[in-house]
Amino acid sequence: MSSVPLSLYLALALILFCIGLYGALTKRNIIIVLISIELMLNAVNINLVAFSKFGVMPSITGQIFALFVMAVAAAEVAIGVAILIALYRNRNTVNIDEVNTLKN
Amino acid sequence: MDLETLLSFKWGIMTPEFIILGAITLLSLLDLFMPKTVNRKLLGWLGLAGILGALVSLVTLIGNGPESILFDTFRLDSFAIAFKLLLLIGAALVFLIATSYETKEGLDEYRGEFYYLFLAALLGAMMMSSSGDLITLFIGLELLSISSYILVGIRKKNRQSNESAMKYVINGGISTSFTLFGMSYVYGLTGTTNLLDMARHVVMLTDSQHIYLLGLAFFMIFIGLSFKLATAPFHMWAPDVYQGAATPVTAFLSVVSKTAGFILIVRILMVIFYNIPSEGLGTMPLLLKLQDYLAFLAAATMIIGNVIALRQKNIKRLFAYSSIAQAGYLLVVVTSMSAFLFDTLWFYLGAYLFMNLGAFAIIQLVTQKAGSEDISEFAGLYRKAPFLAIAMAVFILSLAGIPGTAGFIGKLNIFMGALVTEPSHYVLVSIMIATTVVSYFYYFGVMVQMFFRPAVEQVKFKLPAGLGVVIGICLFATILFGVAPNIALDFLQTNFNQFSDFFQ
Amino acid sequence: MNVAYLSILVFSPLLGILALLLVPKANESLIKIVGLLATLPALLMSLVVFFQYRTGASLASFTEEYKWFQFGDPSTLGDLFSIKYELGIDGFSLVMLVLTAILSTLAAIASIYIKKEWKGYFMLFLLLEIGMLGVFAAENLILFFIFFEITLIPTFFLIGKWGYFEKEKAAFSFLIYNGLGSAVLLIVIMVLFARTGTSNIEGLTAIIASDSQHLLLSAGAKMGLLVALLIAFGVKLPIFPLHSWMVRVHVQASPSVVMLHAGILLKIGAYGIIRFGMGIFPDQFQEIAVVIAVLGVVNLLYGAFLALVQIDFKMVLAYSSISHMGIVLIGLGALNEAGIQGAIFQVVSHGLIAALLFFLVGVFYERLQTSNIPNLGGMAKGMPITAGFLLAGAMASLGMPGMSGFVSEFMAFLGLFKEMPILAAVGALGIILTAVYLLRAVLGITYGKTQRDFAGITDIRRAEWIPALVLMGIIVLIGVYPSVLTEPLTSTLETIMLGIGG
Amino acid sequence: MENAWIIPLFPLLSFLFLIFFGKRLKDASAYIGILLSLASFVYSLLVLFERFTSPTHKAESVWLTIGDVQLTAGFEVNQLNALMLVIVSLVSFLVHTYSKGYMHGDERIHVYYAYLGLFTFAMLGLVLSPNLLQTYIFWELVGLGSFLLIGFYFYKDEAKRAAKKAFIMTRIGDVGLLIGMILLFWQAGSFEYDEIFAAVEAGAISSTMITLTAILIFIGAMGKSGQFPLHTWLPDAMEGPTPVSALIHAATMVAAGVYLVASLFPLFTASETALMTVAIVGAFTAIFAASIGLVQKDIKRVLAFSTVSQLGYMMLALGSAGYVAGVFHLMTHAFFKALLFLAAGSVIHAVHTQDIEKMGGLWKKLRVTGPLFLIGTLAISGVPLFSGFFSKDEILIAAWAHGNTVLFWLAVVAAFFTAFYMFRLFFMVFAGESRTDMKHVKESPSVMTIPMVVLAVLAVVAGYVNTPWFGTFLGDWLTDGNPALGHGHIEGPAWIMIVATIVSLLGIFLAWLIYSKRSLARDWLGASTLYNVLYNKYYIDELYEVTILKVTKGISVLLRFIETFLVEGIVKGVAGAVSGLGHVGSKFQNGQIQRYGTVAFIGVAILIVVFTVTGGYLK
Repeated sequence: MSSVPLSLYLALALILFCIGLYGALTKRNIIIVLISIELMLNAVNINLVAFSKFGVMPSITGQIFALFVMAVAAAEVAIGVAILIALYRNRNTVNIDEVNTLKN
Repeated sequence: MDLETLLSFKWGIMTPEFIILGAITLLSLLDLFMPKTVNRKLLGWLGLAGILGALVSLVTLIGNGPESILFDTFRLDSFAIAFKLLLLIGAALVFLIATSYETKEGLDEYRGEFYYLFLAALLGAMMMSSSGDLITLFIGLELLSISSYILVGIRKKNRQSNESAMKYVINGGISTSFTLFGMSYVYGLTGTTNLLDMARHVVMLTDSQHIYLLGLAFFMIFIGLSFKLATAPFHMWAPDVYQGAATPVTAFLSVVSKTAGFILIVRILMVIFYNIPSEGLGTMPLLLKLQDYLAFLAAATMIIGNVIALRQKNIKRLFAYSSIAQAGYLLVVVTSMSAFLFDTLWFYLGAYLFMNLGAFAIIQLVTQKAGSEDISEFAGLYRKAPFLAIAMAVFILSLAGIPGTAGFIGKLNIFMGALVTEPSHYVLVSIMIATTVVSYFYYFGVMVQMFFRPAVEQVKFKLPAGLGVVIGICLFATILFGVAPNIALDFLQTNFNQFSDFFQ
Repeated sequence: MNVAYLSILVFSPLLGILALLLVPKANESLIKIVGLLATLPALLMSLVVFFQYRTGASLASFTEEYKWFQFGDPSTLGDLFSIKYELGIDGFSLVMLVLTAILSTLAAIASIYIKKEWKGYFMLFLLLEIGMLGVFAAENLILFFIFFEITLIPTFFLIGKWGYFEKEKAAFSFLIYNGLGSAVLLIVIMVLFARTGTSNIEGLTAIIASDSQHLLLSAGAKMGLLVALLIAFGVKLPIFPLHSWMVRVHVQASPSVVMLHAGILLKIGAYGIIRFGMGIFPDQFQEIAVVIAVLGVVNLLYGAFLALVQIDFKMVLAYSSISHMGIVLIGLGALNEAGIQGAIFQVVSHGLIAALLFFLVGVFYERLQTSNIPNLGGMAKGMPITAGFLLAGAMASLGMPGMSGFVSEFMAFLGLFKEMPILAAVGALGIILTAVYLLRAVLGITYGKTQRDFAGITDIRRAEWIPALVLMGIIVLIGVYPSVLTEPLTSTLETIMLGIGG
Repeated sequence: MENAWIIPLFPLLSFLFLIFFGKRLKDASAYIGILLSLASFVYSLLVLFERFTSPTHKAESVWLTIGDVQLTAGFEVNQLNALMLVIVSLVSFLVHTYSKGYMHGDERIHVYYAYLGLFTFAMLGLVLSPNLLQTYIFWELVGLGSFLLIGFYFYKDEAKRAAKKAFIMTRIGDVGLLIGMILLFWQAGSFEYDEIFAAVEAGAISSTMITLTAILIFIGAMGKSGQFPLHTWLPDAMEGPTPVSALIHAATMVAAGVYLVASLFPLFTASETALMTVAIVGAFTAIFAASIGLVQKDIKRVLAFSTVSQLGYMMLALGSAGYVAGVFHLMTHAFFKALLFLAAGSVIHAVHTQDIEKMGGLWKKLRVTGPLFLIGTLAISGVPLFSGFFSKDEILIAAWAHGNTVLFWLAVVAAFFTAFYMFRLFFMVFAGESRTDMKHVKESPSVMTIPMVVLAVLAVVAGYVNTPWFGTFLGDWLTDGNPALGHGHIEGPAWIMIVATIVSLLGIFLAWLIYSKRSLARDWLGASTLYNVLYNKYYIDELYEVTILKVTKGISVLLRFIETFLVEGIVKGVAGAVSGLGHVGSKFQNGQIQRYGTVAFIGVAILIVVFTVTGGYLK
């Protein structure tokens, strides 16, 4: 099994992270924004898993960490969606740029 | 892992966490099964009892040597105890504020959740301060964050509340990703998530590529954590969230959550990055090399916080910026990394806890009464309620760092730390002090409202017991630690052994 | 002597504050009496010390030292980085204490003109007195700073609440400028403290003096600290161009507050420059003595020229204060006995004179509701005694021999002429200008055709006599018998001269 | 003599008592003033007589300690002091007495007497001072007394202006004195006269320094003695009550400048330049003021310019090394000028105007004042056998002997002017017919005339203490034991006396022709430019107005501009910048969460730069 070098994994993760960040900062729909954040967290997971296999000092801890991250990410998105629903009930919109009553 | 191993752990050092956990469980169960008619304030008092219990058990743990259980993921050293004290006291006061919280929409149906979410967030913060492992650290952080998201949005039918919660979640998510991304690199280079193990590994680093990567990791972790601290550049959520959240939640975010953030940052920076050599074996620690960078962040935070606060009309927004600025001051402590780092951080966070919570208690009282959060609602407060006005004045003076208050001693500590090191941080101190003077403008603006302006209407204030106690305690502590700071400092010196067990 | 004599002296007004808490808000006369009485213990106690010192008693026995708090671990650091509660006095600070106590009592009398919220007023007033007394009694830099800042807050409120039309603006102006000044001061103090591990003034002086190799602080750093000190105290003094707040305060605050403000608070600046600037950094001070003298001359002339074109008498007095503080700087810049002694004399003398003049402003403002010179003309007709005092005050201010102003002005110039004759000659122009603007203003008010109806307007009366007579009496006493001041100052001067190697 | 310090205390007591209790006493306060001034006169006389037989007495004690230097205060009775004591206390006593009549009925008479007391105290103190510092102190106090008395009628705007002007103009001179004396102090190490002289003699002071200090001190003397160009205040000072003019602005204070130069005579003689300056300023002032006096219409102003002119004479004498001549003239002038002023006061008291064009023919109405005035006029004009003749003669001789030929001739011309304008004044006031309604004119009461009589006697006889014919007693006594002061008598050619006599007689004759006989038109100068220039005092006041005052005002305005726009502007600018920054900062906070993210992202970008730079990653 030819192994893919670590650097490619890292690059992939980095790209994923950037895409996620871009999406989080530009998309109007809050759902998409939440998904983008999910992407960023998954980039982390790729990193962790890659490191745990091909890192300087490979260990299982990285994969455990990744599991925790997934769980937390799920919780976070769940909360995000819950709040979104509450918001939608009050405002009838899921567009983030219309949520701007709090400002200077 | 078998039962024997489990039993062999010294669970005793986790007693405070267990008490809080127990309180959470009890409260959620009670809330579920109690008839709707029963006033949920009862739960608040129960929760408070839980916190006080945890506090007592924590106090009994003072003096224990550094101990860790669960394979070094949970450790109880002086640092953890000292800062958990702050967290618990802060949380107790927030609870007292929360019991007196009323909204127009009514909070009755969620009041139960309100309390145990507070406790959950507190538990997260406590876990953070005791964690010896990146994973527990992260879990603690997320427990705190997620509970906070819900707390901010707990007034489901309030548009502002929804909005601020939404903003909080999104910003929080992004920042979490940053932190984690940084952490993943640290893990990758050391192969472990245990903080002390990491420290042992990184000391031996020689590969400049790796050090470079760690620099990047540091950068990302710090950015991510600055969200929790509400420092630049991740500060912008703070005003909106502070404004939209219920006042006790705001108080919680500005005090307990911020304290937790600093605990986390000190843990990570001091344990991991302080041990990374900047060039190779035995050279200057990476962290010291990055002092200027930290100083830049601190300066930017202080300037942004204080300057933008000048334009605020909403009292909660004002205090949001004020607490951004205060976080900047605290970053100065972190930046200077003097021998007095822990003392200073602890003392200032403690002082900040009392003065800020006291101020928020009064803000809650006044805004709740007036139904508006405009600064002008404070007009004539001195006439309407002299005690409140004077108490508020003391808190504000303390925030502004005027002698006679704990805030002044705290600032003195900060200057001391920043100047005692070699090279001294003259510029940073100058910026800090200059922005402090800028802060006089808005702090005294509030004073002007309270003392100089006539009241629109003469209404007497009824001071709820909970708030009264909070204001009383905070007032007493603010003045006490301003006049006799030796009480706190001696306590710190005698009981925590100079935090020498931090690296053990 | 009692162990805590000085502490009791400094904190004695606290008693008044507590007593006032018990007095009902509306009982005006009782509040005023309590407020006045509360200033008396400090006055009596300071006078007792003063006379004891004059008769040869030592001041060392008044020193108090208690442990307060410490940074770091006491077991390893020992006495380093510990901040103590240290009070102590020497001749100079004793004189300032007495001055503060006297002016406080007189200003309390002058507070009869306060129209509202007497209770709050007197509580702040007494707090301010504590701060001022403490500033002069502190032997520890940090303690000094604390008292220094304590004066800030009550003054802010006293100006902002009981002042005139633009009071709030003046109060903020005061706050920001002085806030900046004390911020700079704090930096200096903390740098010194962090570098030397002590904040005791004497200890610091000794450490810095022994640090001739610049091991603790580089020469540049010392100079920087001195300049920073000058800025910090320059705001208070005030030194051009840091003065604009002070003009506003003089005009907007109520006369009793300005009495204290012009009489004592400004003098803290001079006190600080002498005590710390000159005391701790004598070598560096020598290097910039010329700059200080030049600043002094600039202050003197700038204030005088501006005072010349003011319409409002309070503005005249404000700029006159700036001008007179120039003389302090001139004396300090001379850096010899005559000059320094002159500067200290000017500090005391101007405190008294400014207090007297502002008190008189209060007297006629109360009756005529104006301080505009053209509207007041011919006041000597309607209020001859007030006018007489005003004229006497102006004479004292412009340095008429036989009054305190002359002695200080004379000594300051005597000193400067020895070191920098040309500069001194330029400064001497200020003596003429002082006469010009003061006469213009005072004669404009008192002499000439009466500009208004004085029917039904009483002259100075009852309690108003006390401040006027007491102040005038002291002014003349110092002018005629200056030894009353020189003798207490001898040892302080010797110490300073020793420091600058003169 | 040991108790000479008591002398000034009498009037001080009078001042203190009257200022505190005078209001209840009303007119009775005059008696207190008179009695106490009499006491000091008597005491002064005793001191003078004692001084004839015993040596100089000096007593001092420490007044102020500055480091190692001890400044002392005390008193000294030497010849000059003793003489001045008598002159001052005598004139003061006479004026006190005279004022009883003159100020009768004024409701502020107690204040008047209090001020007189203050002034007398200061003047006596000045005279007794043994050192420059003390001299300066009393010098200023004298000025204060003068200022208060000039402004006695404070409700008159003219009085206010005159008082202010007097104070400020003399203060300009005083600053010169102050500087001079301080410089001298650092040179000689002391303010004491004798130590200064010792230092000068020992050559411890460079000649430049001597010249500089002497001239600076002379500037002080110029201010007080109304020498050009600081003379303008003196004529205006006539706004004060007339007895005050007699006391202060004729006999005593204005002579203080002369006295000062005389006291410091050894200093001045050590520098030829300084002496020359004194002489030139003196001579110029003499002729300059005399020429103005030719055309003035106010009785007191004529006398005022005459005073300025005569003071110039004295300065000329001192500047020509004629110590005795100067002091001698100071003495005689004190008597006859005081007499003239008191007589003028009597006239004014009678006719209630000061405009001589409205007077005339008063000889018949004022049977006492008229002759007394005439005596004074004769004395000042230098008519032989009157005191002024001898002293003026001494001055001319001194000037000639010192080689100041030009100045000598200037002085002669001035003498001519003096004789002319004084008799012009006399004829206009007393001769001819009255030009206005003079029915109610009455002679002054005896309380006013008796002091004048005393002065008239002195104006006649005072000259005989020092004459070329009957011995130079005064000169010998003054210079006794003090060679630095020069000889008691300077020999000069006899023709000088003749010239002086002719000149003064010529002046009188011309005045008689014009103003009494009317052979020439009264307005012989007409409305010519010269007349206007003279009448307007060479436009000096106006010149000051457009130069010094304007410049001062200009600087003030400029500085006010700086104050509002620069000093305040910077502050406003900084405050504005801070709050502007806040404004910009808060603009970002627009409620759009993604904006926040973007800001944070941009922040991160900036931070990366900062990070790489500060972290040293950018090699």
